[in-house]
Amino acid sequence: MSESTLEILPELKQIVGALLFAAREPLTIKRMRKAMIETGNGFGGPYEQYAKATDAQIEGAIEQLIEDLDHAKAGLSVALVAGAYRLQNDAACGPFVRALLEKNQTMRLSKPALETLAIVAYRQPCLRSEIEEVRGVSVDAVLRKLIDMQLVRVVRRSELPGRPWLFGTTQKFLEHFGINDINDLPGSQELKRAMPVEEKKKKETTEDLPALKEELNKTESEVEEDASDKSMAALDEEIEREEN
Amino acid sequence: MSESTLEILPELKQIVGALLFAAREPLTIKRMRKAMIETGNGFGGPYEQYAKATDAQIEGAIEQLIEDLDHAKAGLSVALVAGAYRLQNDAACGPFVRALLEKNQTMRLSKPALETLAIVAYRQPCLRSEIEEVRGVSVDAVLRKLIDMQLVRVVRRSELPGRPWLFGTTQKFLEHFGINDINDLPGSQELKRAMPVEEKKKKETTEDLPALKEELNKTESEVEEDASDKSMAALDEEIEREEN
Amino acid sequence: MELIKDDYKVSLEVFEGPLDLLLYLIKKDEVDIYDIPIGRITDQYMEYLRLMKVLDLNIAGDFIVMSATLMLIKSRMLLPVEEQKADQDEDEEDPRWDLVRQLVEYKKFKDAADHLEDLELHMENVFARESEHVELGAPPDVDLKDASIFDLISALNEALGRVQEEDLQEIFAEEYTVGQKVTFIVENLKVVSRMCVSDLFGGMTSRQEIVCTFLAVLELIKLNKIACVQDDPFSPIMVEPREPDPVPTLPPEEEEVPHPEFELDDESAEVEEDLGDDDEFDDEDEL
Repeated sequence: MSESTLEILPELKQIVGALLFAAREPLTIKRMRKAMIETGNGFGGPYEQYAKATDAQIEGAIEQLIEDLDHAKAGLSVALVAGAYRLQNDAACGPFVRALLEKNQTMRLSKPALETLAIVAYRQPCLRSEIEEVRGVSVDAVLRKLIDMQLVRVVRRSELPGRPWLFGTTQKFLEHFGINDINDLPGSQELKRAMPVEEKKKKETTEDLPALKEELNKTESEVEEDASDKSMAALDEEIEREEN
Repeated sequence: MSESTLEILPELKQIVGALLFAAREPLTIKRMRKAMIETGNGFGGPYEQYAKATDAQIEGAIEQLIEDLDHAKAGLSVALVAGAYRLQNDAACGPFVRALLEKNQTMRLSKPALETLAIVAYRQPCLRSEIEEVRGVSVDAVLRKLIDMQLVRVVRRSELPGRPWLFGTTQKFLEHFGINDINDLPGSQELKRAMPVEEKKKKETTEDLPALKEELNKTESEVEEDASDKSMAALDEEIEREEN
Repeated sequence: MELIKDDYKVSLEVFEGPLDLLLYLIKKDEVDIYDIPIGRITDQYMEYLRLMKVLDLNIAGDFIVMSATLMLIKSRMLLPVEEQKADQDEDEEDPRWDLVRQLVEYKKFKDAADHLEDLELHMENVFARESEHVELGAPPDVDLKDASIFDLISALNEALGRVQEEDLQEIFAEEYTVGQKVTFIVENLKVVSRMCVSDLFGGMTSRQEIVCTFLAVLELIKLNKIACVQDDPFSPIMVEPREPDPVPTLPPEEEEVPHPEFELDDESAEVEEDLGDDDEFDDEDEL
């Protein structure tokens, strides 16, 4: 690890601010402590002090941060929401933020988002599992983002076991990409599925049930094994509990 | 619009902080001004003052914000990257953020890749043969990889015999290295080529002065065009141009 | 050394080039870049080239071209002064000049590359909103982070120097393999967390064994299993295990999928409702 580039040891308040800023979701004190323990132990030396930070010290740092942000009038504040802390903009600045974001529809889609979109476009209506099969990675987050952006929508529930959702593209998708009709996409005949997904999947599931069960058992035992490091695992568990 | 909930009129610095926080990408001053104009005009009354904020005032607010955030040690700072401002965490807190986000191993560029990038950055637009002259090795593979990574792009074909490609760096290059402007790179005056590559190469063969003159005239007229008026449409146009 | 399997051929393209080697030699010998002792440097250059051939590294043609250039300069330097003048223009400079100019120019960009590297290291610790800091999706190159390939070859040279006289050993072929040595190094690094490259060669009396060990080091670097670290330029090279890659090829966007399975269904249920309502709202808005 490149200690050399980090001459200055940050204070707890700074760390808390940086963590809240970078996190995608509200953070509990325990989550912050976990990051400090990991960094402290991983870097060692003067960083070990961070591994010893207590919940009370972290809470104190948060309180100080709240006060200092308020004083600095930076347009930002820290709020406690459902047991976790979150950085947010001052409510008084809300109208400006809305003006910015509303006109901000010139979105630049990431590569994973574009790939996911392409699969949905050609294969619609399609299942999340299908997209994952093609892309080889979990698409949970990307798909959620695309739905947020109103480029992808839920078409309906499928008739398959568990009644998973079927996804398709939206009007806005067409507008955004300047497409008149889905069938105008190049190679759409070739890339389209020959068989509707529900029939195809039904065929598969009836064949693959024993294998699926085995897979599930494997995953469970892996999870159990993972409970190795005691204190860290306990902390993880607590975090999980708290966040549910 | 619910003015009732907004008793306090925020100051420019707060608005700038909130905008930078809420934006998903670096913001230019123009983008911020646009949000202020829209909010000011939309809300009217005391909000009209925001519509009149000048670029200089906004820039002043950003500078003040940078100073106050630094002073508050909130773990956050504002950086000017690729011509736009963005809120980011203090580098000293990076290890903690990485631990939180579980980003332990980041990709780094190899030495040959960095050297090739450096040459492209200082000499752009430049030919592959030029890079090879400096490095003394074939750069075909490295260059292709850098293009894949979207750090280098093809600018255009040159006018030289065989019409070889000219390469330059991308927006992502600036973002990846946290650089505001290519000219901010140290020693850029010294390392830059005194003359555009095409003229240089041409001169080596034919001494083509009239073409150079023409080129110069073209550049001048482009610059003149840039001095545009301040209507909203013009602002939009400018933003769009800046962001491409 | 045709015993070495093709799988273990390491392409030099991804490593440094001939100019790097020259700069390396100049720095190592602490000679003035503007007054290169061309004879000595040429000899050293050729020695490295020979070693690379022993290792069966795919030497890029550029290395050969440079050796020809060096030979030419060397031969010109050997000419008596009068003949040098007769041979060239009146104001023609030192025959080394072109090379020096190229080296100086290259050095400047090498420094610029170092600066970019510093910036990159710095930016590794900087995250923007939504923690979307600009990440490179591509896998790492074969990359010697702190020690250069030439430092490694130097270490090899020293080890080979110690067994120079025992060439007889090579008669017994197939005694050692690169695969064997890969295991050897990995096992050793489980016991000690850090070891000196020259210690790796300790006690070895066969050139083949040393070369196999060396290629094993290169292979492990390529696989990102170990890193070669050098605390100061020209100080001993240490071999360290690298932390296992967490999720090597996942694109950054999907590195954290915090809530598996059920979450999305819940959300999309809401979304569906929203969408249903939305259509009505849109109509109202237009009215």
